[in-house]
Amino acid sequence: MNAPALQQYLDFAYIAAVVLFILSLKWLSSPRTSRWGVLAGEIGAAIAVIATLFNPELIQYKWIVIALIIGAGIGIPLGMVKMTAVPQRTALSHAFGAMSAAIIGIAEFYVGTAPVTRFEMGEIGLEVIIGSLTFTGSLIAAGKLQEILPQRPIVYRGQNIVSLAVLGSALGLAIVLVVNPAYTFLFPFMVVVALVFGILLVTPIGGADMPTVISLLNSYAGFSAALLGFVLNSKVLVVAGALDGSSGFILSVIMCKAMNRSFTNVLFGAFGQVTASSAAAHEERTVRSASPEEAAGILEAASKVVIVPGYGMAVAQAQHKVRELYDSLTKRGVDVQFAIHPVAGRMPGHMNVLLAEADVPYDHLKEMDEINGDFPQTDVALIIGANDVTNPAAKTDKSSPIYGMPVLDVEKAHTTMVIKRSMNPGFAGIDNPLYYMDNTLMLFGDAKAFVTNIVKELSNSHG
Amino acid sequence: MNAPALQQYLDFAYIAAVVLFILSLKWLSSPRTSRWGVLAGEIGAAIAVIATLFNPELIQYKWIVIALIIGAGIGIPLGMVKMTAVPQRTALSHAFGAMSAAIIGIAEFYVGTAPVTRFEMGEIGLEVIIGSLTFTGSLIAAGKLQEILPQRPIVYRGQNIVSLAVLGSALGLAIVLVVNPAYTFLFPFMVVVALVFGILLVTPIGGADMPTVISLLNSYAGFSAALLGFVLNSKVLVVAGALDGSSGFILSVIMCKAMNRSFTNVLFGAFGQVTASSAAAHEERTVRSASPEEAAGILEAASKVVIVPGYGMAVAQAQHKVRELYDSLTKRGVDVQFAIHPVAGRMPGHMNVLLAEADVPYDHLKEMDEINGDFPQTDVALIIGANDVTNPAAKTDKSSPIYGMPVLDVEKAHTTMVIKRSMNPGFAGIDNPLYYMDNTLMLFGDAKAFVTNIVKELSNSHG
Amino acid sequence: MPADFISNLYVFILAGFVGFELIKRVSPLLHTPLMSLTNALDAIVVVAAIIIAGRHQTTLTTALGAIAVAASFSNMVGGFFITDRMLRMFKSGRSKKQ
Amino acid sequence: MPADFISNLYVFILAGFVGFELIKRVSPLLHTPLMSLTNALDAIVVVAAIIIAGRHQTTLTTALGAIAVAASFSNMVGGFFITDRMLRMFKSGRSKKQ
Ligand SMILES: NC(=O)c1ccc[n+]([C@@H]2O[C@H](COP(=O)([O-])OP(=O)(O)OC[C@H]3O[C@@H](n4cnc5c(N)ncnc54)[C@H](OP(=O)(O)O)[C@@H]3O)[C@@H](O)[C@H]2O)c1
Ligand SMILES: NC(=O)c1ccc[n+]([C@@H]2O[C@H](COP(=O)([O-])OP(=O)(O)OC[C@H]3O[C@@H](n4cnc5c(N)ncnc54)[C@H](OP(=O)(O)O)[C@@H]3O)[C@@H](O)[C@H]2O)c1
Repeated sequence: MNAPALQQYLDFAYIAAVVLFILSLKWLSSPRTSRWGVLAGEIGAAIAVIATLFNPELIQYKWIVIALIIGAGIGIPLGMVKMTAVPQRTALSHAFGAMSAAIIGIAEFYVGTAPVTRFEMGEIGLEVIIGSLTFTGSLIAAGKLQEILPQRPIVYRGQNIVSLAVLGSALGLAIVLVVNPAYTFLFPFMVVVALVFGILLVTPIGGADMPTVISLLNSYAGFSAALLGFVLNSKVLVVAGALDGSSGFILSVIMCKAMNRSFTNVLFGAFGQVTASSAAAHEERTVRSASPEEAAGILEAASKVVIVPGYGMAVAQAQHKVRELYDSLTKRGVDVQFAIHPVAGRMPGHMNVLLAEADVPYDHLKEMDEINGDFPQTDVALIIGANDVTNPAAKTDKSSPIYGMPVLDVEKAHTTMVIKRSMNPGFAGIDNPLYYMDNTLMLFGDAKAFVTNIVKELSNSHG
Repeated sequence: MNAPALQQYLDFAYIAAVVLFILSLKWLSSPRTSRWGVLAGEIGAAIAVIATLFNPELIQYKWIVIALIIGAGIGIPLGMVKMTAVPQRTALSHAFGAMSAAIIGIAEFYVGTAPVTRFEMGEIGLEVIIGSLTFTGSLIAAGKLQEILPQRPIVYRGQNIVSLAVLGSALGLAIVLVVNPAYTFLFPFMVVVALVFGILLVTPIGGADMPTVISLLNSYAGFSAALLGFVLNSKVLVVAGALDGSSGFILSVIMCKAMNRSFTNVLFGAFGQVTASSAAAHEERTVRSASPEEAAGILEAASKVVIVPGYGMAVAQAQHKVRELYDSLTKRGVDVQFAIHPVAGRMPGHMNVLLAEADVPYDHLKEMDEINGDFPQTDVALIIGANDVTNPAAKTDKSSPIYGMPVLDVEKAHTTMVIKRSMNPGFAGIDNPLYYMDNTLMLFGDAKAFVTNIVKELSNSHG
Repeated sequence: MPADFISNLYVFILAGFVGFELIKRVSPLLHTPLMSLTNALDAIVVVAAIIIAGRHQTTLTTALGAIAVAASFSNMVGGFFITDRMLRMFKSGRSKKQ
Repeated sequence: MPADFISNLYVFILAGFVGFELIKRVSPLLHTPLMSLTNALDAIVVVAAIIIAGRHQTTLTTALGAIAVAASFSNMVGGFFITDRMLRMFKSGRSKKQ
């Protein structure tokens, strides 16, 4: 691309876009200004796209217009998916983003206006490799989340060695191309090998680890866009890519910390497979269970209730019923708060979005550090489809796979009630000693159905 | 300067320096990491300076070495000044910084390797104007703070119009030079006019407003360095200048907010002159005063004491004696905290530095918002040389010039004791109704002498 | 090494610092919208795709460019759309009473 | 408009954002050291002054360059020195008991 000529015309528009993008992230930080953030991002993107359409290099608009229309036609429905489908939507959009970055790099390789120098070859090679592996990796992740592909980690002996060998060949081909840029016939092989590596990277990872993988892929997608900015000398791409890349990276670090696991363990640990078997070995212990009627009675008598939602609430789509429960308890003067663990659910911020969708005011959603001190003064901790994030073994049992993961101190509440369908373990595949404690009541059933029944009982006793 | 050739050699060193400079500010943010911040800055600066010495453009090192030695010879004593002289040292260093930026711009104008284009002329003109006015302005500020120059605002009728006319002519000359870069003989006039404007800008401002002026000059010095970076195409200067510029700007905004005044009012208000006369008109009211012995008795009986230091403590250099008071009260089991108003003293962070110098642990220095809620449970609020920052009129009296300025709620303490030499007003030149309140005791005397006496009484009663 | 590389490196490093400082302060409440917003911003690669698609060098590059335009523009439209949808749902207790 | 201008503008804007985000988070406790530290960092103009002083074009520019080197290097040395002196004085109650 004739970069300098293009730059001169468009640079001020692109600078405006960059400033708006940064303000967009800045304003997103708090719920009060966050919608302004979206607006700033939209205006910035519109300025950049419109300015580009005036680029004198463009000689044919037909395919651009058609592609924009198709893009909008795909984007709008993808923007309207249900909240529970947001994880797979995100993975899919990483696939799209990485695909375009890779495609642009490939096109640039084949028809760069200047002859490709070694240095440029290195940039393009790296960019296309990262873009390609992110593309296939994100597709696999989306497939696992949508449950088209098997969720369990698919592992075989020596798999890490095979994967590394594949990555090594992709990089090796890139190096050969740098040393001798004339060997252009190697380029397609490099692309294919990188695509294969993306598949090998994500397939062995368990479905439940997908959120961390998505965030990592997010940062790869960002960095490939930034690299593309280096290749095309487009600073707006460099900035947007760096922002996206750091965002994905920070979110994955936050998740790993909240699970007390390392990147290596997530990527190569095949979590959720080996450990699952060990849970069965546990000796039988007694639990106390209760009916919706009893649960309603206990809740009615309480003055402070903390609701702990988890993945099960998302699966059962129980958020609207939970909202009704919140309303009917609040109406009776019960103080109801929500305790949101940072990795409750299957995505950072998952519970917040679902509860916001159901119109629960966000100032009642408390972060773990904020609410943990309140449990001793809490009458009832009502756990709805959460498991690992409430497991006291993380604090006490050094042999537990989740030892050291920060958890919610639900067992300190006067009474703890747990809605879930069975005694089955959660994502980490381990038993939860909470369920055998004296002040714990198990409420067996589907989250949505059980909460509906509690609400019914409450309104009956009220009427 | 042959910028591109130079860049290629030194760019990686400069990039390292930039990263270290950013980390330096990042680590400065908390007292635990702040010394690492200084180290990072030092390493970054050393890398940049050493790399520059390898620049192939350099053909003669003699003057560089002599100048570096002279610079170190000036810098070291300026780094060893007493803490009370820090404000004037800061002003002086802004003068030095702005002077070098202006001088480099001037040298660049006279011997730019490429012929000066209009665009470059515009950059150089603006850079030299800002650098020059910051130079003289900072010198005047330093003179006022060192009390070589009269502290009071020097004003005359129509002064703002004269100043603006001078600034206008400097800019006008710059524009003529842009339109016709061949009129090089105008350049020295532009420099002189800008130097004059710097004097006119600061002379009319009262000595007590110098801190805000220093911060503003700080941001000017930063922006002139950044502009110099544009002229020389040196990104390390652009980054360092932008960091310094935004720092000065933020500090001036913080100060203006804490005084509830606008920039315009600080720059053109000639504060501290008109208002000073109105204070005398106040009718006589009675105050209660006490001796060191009585004060010691009251402090001894207290269980919670909050010390409020102000400008008077700095003037009297009483911080070490205050430390002794803190020690002897703490030894008796009294809980002693310090309440630090954001604009107490004459510089942002002034009180913190003085008390840290005297070895008061910084976790006992509380910001206003943190401690204001504690005053109702405080037995004694001991005010040492502070006045305006404790004035309750700021909260109640709409006609007060400081109405709306956030102040410390000292009047809510059971007993309030005020150490000052007289009933004279403080910086804002207004009376303080606190002194006439029933639970206020005036302790007349020099801060250092009075605190020394209190400490003596305490140790006597102890022995 | 092209001279542009150095200036792009400065931009990358500085933007990385900006991103780091801003994003670590985003409330955990909003981590899901954050992901979709940065996705939408990243879709700005569409501007590069537009150039490729419209420069009309070879049929291959035009086709590749058009695919890239469609893919990234769908991200841009969908990303902003879903982010705004999510954020509209976040209401504080106070604003609801009004 | 020189092409470098645009890339410098990016750098300036991004560095301004970085500075803004970092500095507004500096504890008020440390505002005085902050001023002297940014002073010392700003003294990096010494690198430009060194070039002017050492290029030896005319006696005038060498003299101007040497003055600028001395002035800015004194800021650098003095600024870091006094900042570190001040910061050494800040001790928390806990660290003192050790
Ligand atoms: N949020 C993230 O970003 C993220 C990322 C990666 C990993 N993770 C991991 O995901 C886990 C999240 O913890 P969590 O406590 O939210 O979930 P969890 O530990 O996976 O437990 C979910 C529980 O919900 C129950 N459940 C499932 N469907 C239900 C239904 N329809 N009705 C009622 N209950 C139902 C299940 O028990 P039954 O089968 O007995 O019903 C299960 O024990 C953590 O281990 C975390 O490390 C989270
Ligand atoms: N910190 C900043 O960054 C900054 C910047 C700009 C403006 N200011 C302004 O400065 C003022 C600071 O407030 P402040 O309460 O700290 O100071 P202040 O209001 O200026 O009062 C200082 C008091 O100290 C007393 N004093 C002076 N020398 C003394 C001595 N040797 N021993 C005992 N007392 C002595 C004076 O009373 P006697 O004469 O009776 O002794 C005076 O009333 C505010 O108005 C603020 O707006 C501060």
